[in-house]
Amino acid sequence: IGEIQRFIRDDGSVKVSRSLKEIGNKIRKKKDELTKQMGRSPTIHEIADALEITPEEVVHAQEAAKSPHSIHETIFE
Amino acid sequence: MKNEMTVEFSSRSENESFARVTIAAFISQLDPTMDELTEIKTVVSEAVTNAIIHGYNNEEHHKIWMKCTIDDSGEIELIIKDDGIGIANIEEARQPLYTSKPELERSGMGFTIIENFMDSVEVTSSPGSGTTLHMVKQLAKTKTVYN
Amino acid sequence: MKNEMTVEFSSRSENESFARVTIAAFISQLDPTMDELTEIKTVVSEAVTNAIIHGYNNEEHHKIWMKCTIDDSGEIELIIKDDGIGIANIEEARQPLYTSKPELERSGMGFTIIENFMDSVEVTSSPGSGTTLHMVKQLAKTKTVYN
Ligand SMILES: Nc1ncnc2c1ncn2[C@@H]1O[C@H](COP(=O)(O)OP(=O)(O)O)[C@@H](O)[C@H]1O
Ligand SMILES: Nc1ncnc2c1ncn2[C@@H]1O[C@H](COP(=O)(O)OP(=O)(O)O)[C@@H](O)[C@H]1O
Ligand SMILES: [Mg+2]
Ligand SMILES: [Mg+2]
Repeated sequence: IGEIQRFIRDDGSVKVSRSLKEIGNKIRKKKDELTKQMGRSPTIHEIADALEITPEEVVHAQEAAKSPHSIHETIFE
Repeated sequence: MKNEMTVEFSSRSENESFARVTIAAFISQLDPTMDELTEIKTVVSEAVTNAIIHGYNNEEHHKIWMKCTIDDSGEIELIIKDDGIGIANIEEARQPLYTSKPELERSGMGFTIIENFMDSVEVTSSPGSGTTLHMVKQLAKTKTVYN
Repeated sequence: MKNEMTVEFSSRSENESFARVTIAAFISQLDPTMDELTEIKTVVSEAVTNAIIHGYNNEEHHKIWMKCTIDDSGEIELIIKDDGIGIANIEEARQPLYTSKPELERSGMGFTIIENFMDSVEVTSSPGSGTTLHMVKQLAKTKTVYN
């Protein structure tokens, strides 16, 4: 299943809801980590740099991580 | 130098999330902290939810406007406006815990949250002529503006 | 059921990114694939960049409009409009590799990319009265709308 998932991911046919949720979870972890490290809330660019993604992705994914998006995810994750 | 955007969207509940991302995307040009970003998004949630639920009684075919102006100093001016039923007694509405819809299990804390996260909040409203929130927030430090 | 938004923003290059996130947030309600999302964002980049660079000659105080309508069938209607200098010969402008600003190392591929990623692209423009792109894209499958 790992192979198949990687394949699906590579060809970009993975649903936005799912991909964003994954990035969103990474953002949440990285935010906690940097907050401890720096003793303050990290800026959006600091998060983006640390995760090697764009600030655009941070903004979009942070929102997506908030709530479960679909029955599909409930079943398959 | 000022940068400005105005967005108009349908009074549908799924657009609360859309409005949150839109403001976050615009504000991110000032490189806010994640906490500042969360605060502004929360303000947008509360104001947009109020417009939908109270202003438009959950009717989905109306319009909500959000206008934001930012400048290099990190000042954010935010206006959220509906053309809904309006508010008769603004002072009462702004009281913590006041809600006109207790049956919906509303907390009555929307305005209090908004006031808490913004430096200034001005409410213009009257029955039949909609509600406008005019808010200002200065980000904590002057940060580099990324283009 | 249709959902609609219109956003108006300054013709500043940093708003290209803002426009990309705004469209992404709105379209995400249809839960597209990552590829579909990337395509739409690319289209927005190309159209907004054209408005800024060509339509407004990089003057930052003008306005650009983006309107998007989506429905449960997964159809996306996207309009991007400027009030800039306009295009004298639309057919020529749409040719692959044609650019009126070769000195800027433009690729001349903007329109071609837009046409490639959208199902239909209609350009309305004339010198002095700005440029409007009217585009439609149907997402691959009918998807559930998640709120
Ligand atoms: N946009 C609006 N249009 C009409 N009435 C509003 C609007 N926003 C707020 N109100 C009124 O102000 C009251 C308090 O709002 P709020 O503090 O957000 O509490 P809640 O939304 O939980 O009722 C609402 O119950 C409503 O009567
Ligand atoms: N919004 C616009 N306003 C004025 N002219 C435009 C606009 N969009 C495109 N054009 C014209 O069409 C040409 C082709 O556009 P495009 O295919 O994006 O190539 P490029 O941007 O690399 O020049 C541009 O060079 C310009 O002359
Ligand atoms: Mg409220
Ligand atoms: Mg171009």
